[in-house]
Amino acid sequence: MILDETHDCRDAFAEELVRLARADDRIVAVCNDSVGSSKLGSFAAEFPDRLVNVGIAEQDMVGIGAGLANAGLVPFVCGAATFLTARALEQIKADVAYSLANVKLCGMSPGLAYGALGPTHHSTEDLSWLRAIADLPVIVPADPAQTRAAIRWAAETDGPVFLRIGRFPVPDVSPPGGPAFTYGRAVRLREGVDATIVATGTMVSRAMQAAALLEERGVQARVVNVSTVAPLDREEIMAAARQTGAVVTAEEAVPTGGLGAAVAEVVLETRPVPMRLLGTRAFAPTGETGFLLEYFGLTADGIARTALEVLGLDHS
Amino acid sequence: MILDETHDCRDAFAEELVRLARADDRIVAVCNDSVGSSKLGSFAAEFPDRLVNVGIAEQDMVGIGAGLANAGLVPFVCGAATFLTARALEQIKADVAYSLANVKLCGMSPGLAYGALGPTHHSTEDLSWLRAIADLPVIVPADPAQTRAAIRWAAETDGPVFLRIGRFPVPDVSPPGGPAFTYGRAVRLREGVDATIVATGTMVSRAMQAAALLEERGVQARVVNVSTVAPLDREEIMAAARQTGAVVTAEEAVPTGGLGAAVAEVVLETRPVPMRLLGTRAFAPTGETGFLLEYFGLTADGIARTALEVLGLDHS
Amino acid sequence: MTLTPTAHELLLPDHDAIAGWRRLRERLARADRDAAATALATLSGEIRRTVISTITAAGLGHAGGDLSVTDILTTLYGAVLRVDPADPGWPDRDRFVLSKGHCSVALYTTLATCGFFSADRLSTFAAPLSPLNGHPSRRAVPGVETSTGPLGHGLPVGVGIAVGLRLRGSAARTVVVLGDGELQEGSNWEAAMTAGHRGLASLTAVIDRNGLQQGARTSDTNDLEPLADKWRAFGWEAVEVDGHDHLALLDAVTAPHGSGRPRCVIARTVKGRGVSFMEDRVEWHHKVPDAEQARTALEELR
Amino acid sequence: MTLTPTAHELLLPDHDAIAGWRRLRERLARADRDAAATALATLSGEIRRTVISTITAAGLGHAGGDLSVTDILTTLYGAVLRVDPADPGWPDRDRFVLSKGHCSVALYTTLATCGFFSADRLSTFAAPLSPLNGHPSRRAVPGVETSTGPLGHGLPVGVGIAVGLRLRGSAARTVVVLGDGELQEGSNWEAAMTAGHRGLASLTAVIDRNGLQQGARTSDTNDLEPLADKWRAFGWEAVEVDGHDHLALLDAVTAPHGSGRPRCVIARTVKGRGVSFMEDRVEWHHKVPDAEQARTALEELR
Ligand SMILES: Cc1ncc(C[n+]2csc(CCOP(=O)(O)OP(=O)(O)O)c2C)c(N)n1
Ligand SMILES: Cc1ncc(C[n+]2csc(CCOP(=O)(O)OP(=O)(O)O)c2C)c(N)n1
Ligand SMILES: [Mg+2]
Ligand SMILES: [Mg+2]
Repeated sequence: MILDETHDCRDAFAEELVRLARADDRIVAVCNDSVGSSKLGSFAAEFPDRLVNVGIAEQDMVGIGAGLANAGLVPFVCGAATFLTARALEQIKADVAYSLANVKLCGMSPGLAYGALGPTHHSTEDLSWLRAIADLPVIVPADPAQTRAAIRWAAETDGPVFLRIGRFPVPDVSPPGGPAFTYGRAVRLREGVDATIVATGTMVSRAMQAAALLEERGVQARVVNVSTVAPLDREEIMAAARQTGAVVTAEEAVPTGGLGAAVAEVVLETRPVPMRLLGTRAFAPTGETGFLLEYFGLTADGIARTALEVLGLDHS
Repeated sequence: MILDETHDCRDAFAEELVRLARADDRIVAVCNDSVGSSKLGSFAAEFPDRLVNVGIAEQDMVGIGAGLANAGLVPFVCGAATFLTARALEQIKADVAYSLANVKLCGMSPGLAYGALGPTHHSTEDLSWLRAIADLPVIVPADPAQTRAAIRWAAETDGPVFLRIGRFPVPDVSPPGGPAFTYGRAVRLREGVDATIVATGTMVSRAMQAAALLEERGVQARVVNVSTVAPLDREEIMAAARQTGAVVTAEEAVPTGGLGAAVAEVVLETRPVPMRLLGTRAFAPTGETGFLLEYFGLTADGIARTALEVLGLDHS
Repeated sequence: MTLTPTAHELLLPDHDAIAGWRRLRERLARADRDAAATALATLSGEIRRTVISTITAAGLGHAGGDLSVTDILTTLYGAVLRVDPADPGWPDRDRFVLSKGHCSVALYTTLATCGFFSADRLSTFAAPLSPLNGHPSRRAVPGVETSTGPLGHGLPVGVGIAVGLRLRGSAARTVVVLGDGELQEGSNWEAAMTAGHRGLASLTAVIDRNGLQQGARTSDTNDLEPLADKWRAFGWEAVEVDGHDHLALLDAVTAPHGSGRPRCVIARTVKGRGVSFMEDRVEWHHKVPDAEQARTALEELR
Repeated sequence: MTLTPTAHELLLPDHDAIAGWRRLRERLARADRDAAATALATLSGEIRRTVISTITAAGLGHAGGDLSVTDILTTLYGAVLRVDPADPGWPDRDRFVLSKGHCSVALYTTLATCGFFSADRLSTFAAPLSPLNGHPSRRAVPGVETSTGPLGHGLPVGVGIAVGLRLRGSAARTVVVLGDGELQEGSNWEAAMTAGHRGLASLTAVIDRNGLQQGARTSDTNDLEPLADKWRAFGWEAVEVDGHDHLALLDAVTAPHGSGRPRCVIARTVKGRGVSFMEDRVEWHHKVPDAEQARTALEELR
């Protein structure tokens, strides 16, 4: 993990989508006046007819996605995560998930990525909102390699899916070699016996840094990257609870119904151990993303302190 | 608890709203072509000018609610729970919760109440969706007395609130005497030392019946009625975990982010004990409400079996 | 992700019914206008009777809107839509979306008449584990292109289908039937704007303009007039016809799109059409007839 | 429920600024048309310059839309809206909603000019813990009636305000300013239908018709024309004016509603108005000027 080389996952998303579209003419993109923010410029240039920009109309966008799928196409429906999910939630439930339409919902710039644009633009509720919907896989890639692999998987697989495509710069975290993304499987990035940090998306590299900080304090923390938030990799979570005895989850989202809640349920049902759920807990104040992540304790330091706390160790 | 006398909480809601409206001319009702299903007929008859039926337009309905509050009125915005929440979620987030508007959102006929009208009409995700939104109290009355008291509290209190008003017939569960509803406080309906059943809404009377079944098996189950799902009564949940050592939650909803997830978080953070989260776990098949509750194990028997399971006792 | 099945029975094509429907289509294609009108009226009568029996037996349904939309459905399935009940997924099929999904019984009956599944399955409507839920599910019912029930979903999906078919070079058409009260949903106007902007001439919206919604008249709730002007201002052709006149509907739906625009057919209908005590009565939106009322209704529909 | 504060500073009225604004209002009320036009143009110039400086300093903002909406804001706050910056909650105040909330800097600057808070707070725009977030929050900014930012929220809220004021017997009026691209959101048409149906003559919608949205022209994305026809078909009066002509705007907004209908003023504007290299250029939707560009812009705006 080279920490100072960071990437906007939207770039990997956009490149991979163009690559897939070259090979498969069923792939189309749909967006809500978000060609730029969804990084669809090169797609538009190469496949002008296969970009359906519906304008500022998210319900229409998702319904159109379902219709395109019905016509035999493979639509990637892209919009700022909060507008896509908040504005079109019933379309996501009825037209996509309940109808089992082959629609790839791509929530761009999620979490606190919009920084000082404020809470109306932050997408911190999306994981809770979507995990509540049956039959809708929720995927959160943590770096460019996972982003590419997840999109390839989504394009190949028939059925609905939500992909959370990050904007906040992240370092590469996927181990070289092995597959960057396997649907339904969490990736253990670091071994440890004292506690497990279960992280997703932007929090994964911070979890790795937290583990390094913890090591200085003599704590061996395991780090698990959950890129399939729903359905969750129960085995890996059970192993974490059983083998390390303490769990901290970290997500750039409210933990009420997202990663934190998902992990909590497995831990409680199989091996109750002390746990803490890190995430955003309120509408954010004004500030850029980095500042807001600090504000909510979503930093290497914040994660490490929380791990010490759950272990009952002094964290001052 | 007289089990065979059951009530549709919408009636208590409607009566109490008319009573409040007589005393306070700021109270208005807003609905989406749902005068009948929201039981607003008598309100309309008595206060024709104070009923704003916007037609089939839920985004408009919630925005109008926020506007009415801005003009100094106290709007009760009523619609079938799933359309109110799924269709107007961004209005609930931005216009109501983030704007701190004095709007009373009333989700009518929630859960599986619409029976064979199917999953598009079931509101099983609402608790997860709304609990993810900051600064929005989520209230689920369990019987007519709680419904009345909760509405009175909502009318008197400045600020946003979501009230889940049940249609599926429920018996009275509130103990006579004491206040039926205190904001933020769960009510312990039955003492017990072996396990706690934490229930909300329609599941409360079933939890009581489950406790009776468990007693036959020698298990003393505590029953806690959570009518304020957010913010949760942490003390009562902590006491349950500490004093009874096992917890089962039951809600007519997906437990991914609603009552189950809320309780799980407190249990894990304070006293990890074995727990099970009962709720709906998929889009429902066809069938009337009673059948569907059985299908998902949301019955006295299902709750009791789950309690035995979490205690490691034979439940065959 | 393992999907929980929402229905425990697979609906299969009914080949006898398909053969009967094919004969009807051929007959109609050759018939003069009077004969065609008679055949479609006969079909509508049969469907209306089955609607009444099915709702009465199930104790659930939306009789008023089922009866107002019946003639629209029979016109479309009897003489317009190129579909194959034996192969519901045929890529070049015309697409039909019933956006007012609460009128599922009229749709199910029509689909069964065409042979998408056997008419005897209609008796399972709303019964435990039946594929025939209160609102049509794409998962369970062949011929249903998208699950509907929440209002205002059908037209955006229809627009997506029409855009997609055009992209794939298919000449198939897309027809969406909407309620009039349903047009209060803004999602429809998003879709209308997109369809107008894109000149989706293969798309037709038919409005079941019965003037009533769930609880009252549309004009008392949130008036829609001038309705044709709205569609025209959103870039559509708009025509108004008698929605119980099969030939008028047929002409309105099949006339060539000279303008290259999508077309809106405003079909003036009567909610509860054909049953005297239901006609234009708001309470029959979702009231269920008792045995006596059902008997009277069936007689009137003979 | 303990609310987490979203801003750590309370914005308080600036009484000097209020006095200045009151003098301007009085002067304008007595002025002849030429003098009024000049005074409003001067005010617009000041606001445009502050917009440029504020966005440049913060490294964030929506300059194009701020500059296109400025003349609308100065007309409204300079000569139309009856508000009291010293008492922002005055029950009988006129209500203003900026539905295109991304143009918060123009709004904040206007509010500061009226004295809702001190203009020196503008330098905290977008800074950590500032009440002046990228989109206006009702929690933090006096004069903001509802938090906006997601498009298509302002008109429904405005309709609710107008219905509520009428119910309370208040004669106060409600003005909502919307973007043109924003009109693609169906929520606006839901609200438009309700307002038309209810004859909300105290409600005015002003459309900042700059012809551009975030990524392209509205006509290339999802065309809105014929726009006035749409509003009329939804039961509104509609007039088109030059949105940079203060007097034309003033007349359009203040003319009596003879028809008893809500009024839509389609204000033809130029995105980036007043800065040559920004005018009608889509990239200036949210591009931030560098120091050199800011200097040029400020000069051109002198
Ligand atoms: C989003 C949404 N809101 C509310 C409802 C409840 N509902 C079902 S049918 C109906 C009335 C529909 O009226 P209309 O579209 O005119 O249909 P028709 O008269 O043909 O039955 C309503 C409000 C719904 N199904 N979906
Ligand atoms: C619901 C929603 N979707 C998308 C956006 C992103 N967005 C911000 S501004 C904008 C373009 C607005 O165009 P217009 O309404 O014409 O405003 P103006 O040209 O005056 O800036 C878009 C798409 C948003 N804020 N809200
Ligand atoms: Mg109707
Ligand atoms: Mg514009």
